[in-house]
Amino acid sequence: MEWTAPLLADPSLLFGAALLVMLAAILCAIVVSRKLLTSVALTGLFTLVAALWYIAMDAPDVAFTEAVVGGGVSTLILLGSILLTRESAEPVSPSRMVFPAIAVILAGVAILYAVGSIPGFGDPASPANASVGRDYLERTYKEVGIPNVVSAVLASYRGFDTLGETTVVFAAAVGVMLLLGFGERALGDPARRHEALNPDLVEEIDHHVVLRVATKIMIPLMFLFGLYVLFHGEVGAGGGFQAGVILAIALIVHALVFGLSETMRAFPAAAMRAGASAGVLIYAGVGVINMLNGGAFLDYDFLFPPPLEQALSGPDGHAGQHYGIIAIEIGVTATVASGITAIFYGFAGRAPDIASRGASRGPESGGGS
Amino acid sequence: MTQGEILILLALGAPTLSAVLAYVFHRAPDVRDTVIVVCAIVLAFVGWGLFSQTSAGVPPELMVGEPAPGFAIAFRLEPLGALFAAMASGLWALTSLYAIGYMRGAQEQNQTRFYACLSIAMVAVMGVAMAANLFTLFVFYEVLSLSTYPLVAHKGDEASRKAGRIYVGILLGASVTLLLPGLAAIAYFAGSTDFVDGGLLAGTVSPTVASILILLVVFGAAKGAMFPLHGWLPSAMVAPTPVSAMLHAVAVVKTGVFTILKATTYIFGSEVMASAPATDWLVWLASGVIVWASLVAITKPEIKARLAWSTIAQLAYIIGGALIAVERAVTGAALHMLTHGFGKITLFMCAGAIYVATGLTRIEDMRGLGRRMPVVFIAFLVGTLSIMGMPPTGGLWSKFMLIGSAFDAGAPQLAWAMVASSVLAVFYLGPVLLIAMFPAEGAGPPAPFKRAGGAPGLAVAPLAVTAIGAIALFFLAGPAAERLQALWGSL
Amino acid sequence: MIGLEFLNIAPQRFAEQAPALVVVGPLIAACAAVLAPGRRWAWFLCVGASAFAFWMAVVLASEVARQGVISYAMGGFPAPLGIEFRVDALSAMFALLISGMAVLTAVFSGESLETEIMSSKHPLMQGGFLTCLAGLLGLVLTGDAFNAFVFLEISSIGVYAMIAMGGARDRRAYPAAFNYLIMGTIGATFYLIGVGFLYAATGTLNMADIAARIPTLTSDRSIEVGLAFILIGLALKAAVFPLHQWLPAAYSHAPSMIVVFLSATATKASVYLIIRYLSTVFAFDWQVETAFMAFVLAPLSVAGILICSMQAAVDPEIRRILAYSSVAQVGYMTLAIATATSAGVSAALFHLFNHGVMKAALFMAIGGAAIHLKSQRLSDFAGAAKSAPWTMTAFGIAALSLLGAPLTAGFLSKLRLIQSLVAADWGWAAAVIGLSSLIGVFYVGRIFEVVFFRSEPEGGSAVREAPVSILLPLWLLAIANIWFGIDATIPLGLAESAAGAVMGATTLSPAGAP
Amino acid sequence: MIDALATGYVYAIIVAMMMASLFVLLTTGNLIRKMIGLSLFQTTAGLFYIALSKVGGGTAPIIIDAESAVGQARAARLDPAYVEHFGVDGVVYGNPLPHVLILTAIVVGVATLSVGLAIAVRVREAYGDTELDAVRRADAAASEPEPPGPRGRPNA
Amino acid sequence: MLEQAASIAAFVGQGLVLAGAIVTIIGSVGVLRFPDFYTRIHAASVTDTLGAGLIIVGLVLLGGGFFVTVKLLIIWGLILITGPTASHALANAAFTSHVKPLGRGDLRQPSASDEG
Repeated sequence: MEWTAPLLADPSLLFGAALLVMLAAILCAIVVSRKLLTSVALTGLFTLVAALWYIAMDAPDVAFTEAVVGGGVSTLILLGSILLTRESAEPVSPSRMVFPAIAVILAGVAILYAVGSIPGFGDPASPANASVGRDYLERTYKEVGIPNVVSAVLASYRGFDTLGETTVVFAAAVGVMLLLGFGERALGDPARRHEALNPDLVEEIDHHVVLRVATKIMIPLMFLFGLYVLFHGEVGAGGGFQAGVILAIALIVHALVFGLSETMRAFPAAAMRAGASAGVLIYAGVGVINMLNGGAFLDYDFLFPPPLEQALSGPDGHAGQHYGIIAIEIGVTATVASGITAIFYGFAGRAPDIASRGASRGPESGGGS
Repeated sequence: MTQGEILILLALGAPTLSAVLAYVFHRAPDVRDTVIVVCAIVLAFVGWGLFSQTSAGVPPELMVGEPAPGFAIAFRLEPLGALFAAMASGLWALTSLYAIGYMRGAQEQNQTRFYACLSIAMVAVMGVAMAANLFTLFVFYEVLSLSTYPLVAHKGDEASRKAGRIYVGILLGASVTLLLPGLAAIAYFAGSTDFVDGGLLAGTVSPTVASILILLVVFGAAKGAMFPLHGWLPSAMVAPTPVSAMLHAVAVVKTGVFTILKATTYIFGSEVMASAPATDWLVWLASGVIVWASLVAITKPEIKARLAWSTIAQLAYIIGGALIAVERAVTGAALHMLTHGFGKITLFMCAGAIYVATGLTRIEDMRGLGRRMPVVFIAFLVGTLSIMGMPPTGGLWSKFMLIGSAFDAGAPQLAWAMVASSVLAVFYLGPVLLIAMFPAEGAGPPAPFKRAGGAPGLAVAPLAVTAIGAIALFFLAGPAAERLQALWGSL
Repeated sequence: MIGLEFLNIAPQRFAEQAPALVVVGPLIAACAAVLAPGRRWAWFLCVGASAFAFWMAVVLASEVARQGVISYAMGGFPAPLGIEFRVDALSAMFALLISGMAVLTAVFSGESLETEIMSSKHPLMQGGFLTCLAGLLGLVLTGDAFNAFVFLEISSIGVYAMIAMGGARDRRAYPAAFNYLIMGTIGATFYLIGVGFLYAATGTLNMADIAARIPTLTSDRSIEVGLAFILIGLALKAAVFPLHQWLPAAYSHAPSMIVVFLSATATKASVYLIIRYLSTVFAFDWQVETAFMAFVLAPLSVAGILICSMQAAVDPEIRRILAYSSVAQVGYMTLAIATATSAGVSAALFHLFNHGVMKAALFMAIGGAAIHLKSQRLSDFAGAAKSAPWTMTAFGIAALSLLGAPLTAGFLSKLRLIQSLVAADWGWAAAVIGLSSLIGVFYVGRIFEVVFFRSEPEGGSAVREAPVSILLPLWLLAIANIWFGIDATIPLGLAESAAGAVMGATTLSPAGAP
Repeated sequence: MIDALATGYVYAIIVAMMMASLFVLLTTGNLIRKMIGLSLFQTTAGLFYIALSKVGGGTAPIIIDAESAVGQARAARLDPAYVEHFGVDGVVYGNPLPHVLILTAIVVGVATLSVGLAIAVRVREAYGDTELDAVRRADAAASEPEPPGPRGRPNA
Repeated sequence: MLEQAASIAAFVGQGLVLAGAIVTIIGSVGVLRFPDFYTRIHAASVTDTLGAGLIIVGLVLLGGGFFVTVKLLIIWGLILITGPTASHALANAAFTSHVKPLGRGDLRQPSASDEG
């Protein structure tokens, strides 16, 4: 039976279509813009709209992540690196476009050719939606015992992927620490300590009273929210990853307003490095405990020795799964929060170096952040 | 462990030991040289032992291992290989003596590396001679190419490095592009690469396929210096003379033709060879090469270049005999390997002795030297006679058998080419003797010795021995050939 | 079967967990290495964890040999729901190769890092290395298409940064690493899109499950395109011509430790995935696929073999010569795979193993010799054999193996390759391999000539003998090159059983006359 | 094709965006812009996956207890056909699997982005620019004069 | 009685949401049409505070439920803190990088320099 999308019956589809068009328009603007700052701002916008679209597609977890990562961290790092490099890209000569254009068009046509055989958009009977995906929906409550299926799949069914994902963040943090250091340059020279992020901040610090007060109110709230997201992940959208990003952003905001060295005194780079690896250790450690108790790696049913598990969870509870998921989410949070902070330290700590080389930089741009 | 296995292990082990000990004693040249000579002499006895065992009807065998299924490293001596092994090991003993005299006389650098590589080359030659299948043969064939490269590039200057490049480029290039695919194809068609009496491929392949395989083998074994892959041989003459003498008169080039001979005899067999159209083309090519290389030799002013081109011609004899592949031709070819080996090594050693004594390489400069170096030039005369195929040298018999079998097999062009080449040999080797013995009136005094006392005794004695050997073959070759032929079927 | 069974002394309970432990061990060690108080500790951890992974790989391989395919359900959830580690002979072979190389690289890394990277960053380098090791091992063991993507990224992300660390000696490392990052990520994203199509068509991510569902589908279109995207993505990662441009630059400017490890393993792991998709997931019996093999993969391989060999023959920098040669050698493997015969795959795997052994030795020797030499130019290695005889002799042995000289591993693998191509009636391809070997003679000869026969420059060569901790793994590899050239039981056994596992039993024995 | 576009318009737009970002990535010579393109390319791949996961009339895959008031209200609002066919306790949920995958992919994306930008910063420090053309020019200029130190004879 | 209250609440809620939407649109138009940076910030912050505020209050009336109300109010509170702070930071940054506000006679001239 041919499936047709019930555009009118499901308003989210209509909403989604509108957002999609918006996304396409933003992308067109990115393609033609040459100012890097504009491109970055538009990219941030793109990811935020994409996050909205994810909500329309019933994927709040993804939307949450996309918003904090794409709209938050990515944009921030991009801005930081623009600050460290240059402001606008050089135009591309049309002759250089020929080959990429052909390649891109070929690939596009290939995909469209394939898309023709994919079941219609939104078809509940499509193979993608009807097979394993549905199994998760039916079995999660029985086997894992938490309502947020995405969290269950993420942390339990495909917990190994998530361990991998955490490791990727860890590896990226290690990579950035290798390449850009730990921001030690910001601490190294007391005379320039406050210039670390933005030279303007030092001379004009009095203008920022409002900012500092507001930030002082906000940062504890952000921490609190981060923890809420972490522990709320089982029942609603959220989880360790989003929580980690929020915590990291709280630190970054602190650094932006109070200066990198202040932040680094409270949260030293060495601690961030330790946190990043500790997170992965916690995650993998949970798996190892499962193995020691006789289960497979990351089989949280064996988080506790079988008798204890029975005692804790009663007839049909899932104590092992609950505690296991929380434990690994804490690990993810630790790695992500510390890892992203370490990455930020790396970028932010690089600024004096560039400045001291007398690299030519255009006038500071006012708006944007 | 049977006696044969011990002999095979000794044949490989003695030169290996020699290479290792050369490095161990590299600080004490006297000890090193003594050890090398001792090893060489041991090997000569082993070589003789192998030959006598084979001719007594108990061919030594040894299975080492099978690195890949169907490709075994195994050794087994049949008469042809035993003959080659005996010849190579015997001549090596003499060459190592000669090499010591030459290297010390010429004060060459890097002597330890030289001896070590020479010894490894000998390991390879023994391996080739004793190989029980084409795979083993190929393995040692390549080892030979690689181990002789440092010998060719020995001097380390631009000219010798360039020669080394050409050398290794052609030899390795041909073997990996032609011989290796040929080997794989043979293994694919026959299931193994063993040398089998009457031919491994007999009755399994069509003439077309056989032709392709024959072409792959004949040109792949570029050590046989078949046109157009002959270029390495003249250019390798930059190497020190013992190398030219041992390797480029005996070991390397003979390994090339030996490979072809073994392949035509034991892989293809006379029937396949006779049915394949490629045989005819190659016989024509060989005939052409015999005449052409002899003509080129006449134009060369340098004595070693002349000898090299002569070698190209002589190798074509053996290849021609191998291509005809009937019993008599193969025997003749095998015998020619032997007689040419003795003759040509004598000539090279003479050239080396002249170089050590006077520093001369061009023939026109050698006027009157015959009077001052009588032993050397008498030996040179013997070598010349052997190459021409004149009595009282063994060259007579081998040429005789080759020419005769060529006529029998319906390849008169090959026979006539051989005859012509014998005549041409007078023109390219004769002048050396003429100029040295009977210098033109008023040509000036002979060149002075560069080194007090002329060529060292260690460099002269071996060439005298090989010259005597070449004459002795006149008497021994006939019986030896008959014995070979008689044994042919019994194995 | 593999000759290393004597190492299989783990208790049964340990052996059951081996598939997870082989990945988790290095992963935990990576975190610990980053936390390590000093570079010595990090180095010990690195060696220890690699050795542990190797031990587990041996246990795994012998278990596979004993009982066939091992399936390990991560998290205790059965296959299509959870992530499955599916270990067959093919995976086991790669796990052995990767972890074995890791042990040698780890030993090598101690002294090598000393001269190349500031010492405060050693723990990070070791941590990154171990992460990469865990990623590669996971990549070859997993039976889940998406999990493979994650491992692809784990094994790459740290590596990009570590390649860029070569910039302290030569700033060209930075753009090289950047290029690699872009290409690698495009490759990974293509792979991701391809997996998306497979998922859209079949609704599952487990490779075996996908393979089981493909025959039941009515429309092939998204499978075709999915396959195309996966293969292009993996070809980018495996540096298959013409998608190889990132590799020479990345290999020639990275720190030695990274090059040694990557040259022996990284592109190989992607080749593994290519084989896995072509054989296990698509089972070689699919029209589009066979057309692809014969008309796309084979010509590209041939072009890659010839063009990159020639580039190697003219390049002035020694590491880039070897890097170009690596691309050519990948071409050999894909060419043999393109025959879609069991013999071809077996020959490709055999060559892959041997190539890992020889290239690691080559790069290791250069890394060891070049501790005191900042330059990469071939001409600066003039007469190196005199000043560093041990290092350069090992280098020479490995170079001979690369050339395919008899009595070395390279020879046997070339022989197998030619044999398998002849058996598949691809005589022309065998000729191509011969031709490229001929070019190989030139570029290896060039290196040889400079290293062994050119006199040292005025004032002596800057090349010095490598320290013992480098000579040890180096000579181990050099001896392995000879050993596997004489007795190839181990690699051949691995390759044959691996090919047998994905292709059915090998049909080619030399007696397999038509 | 027309049919395909009618139901697959979402895919068509996503594919176009995918290719547009790939185009940015391939054409530009600016490292930062390349990273922007790469990041967008990965995001659009995510859009593709999430489009696969949409179930018409569905809701987020967070299981609603059917007994609760919210659960009953939802079931009442839905088309009975869905409920009968695919409802889980009377509620249709989106497919959670692609969500999980893309969560992972987003994280991988930001990790790649940070490492790539870090390398770009180092390129800028080493070369003074982040345009690949400038980098190439600098490299060519550096390799043109013979490097100091001993050089072998001209050969090879 | 209760039903009536509910329907009134719903009516008022819808009205508030609509009003918020209108305010937001006006704000957006302002961002596009106002001549210089500082006036544009002003328009943008109207969107932030008033528009978002109206919508949230409207949603509180529409959504019912205790937890939803609390959450919405927290969100409003956050917007009330962050919105003005962000506007302030923008204006401050513009000021420190010497972006001059338009003077009395400048309105006629199009300004291209201050597109943020």
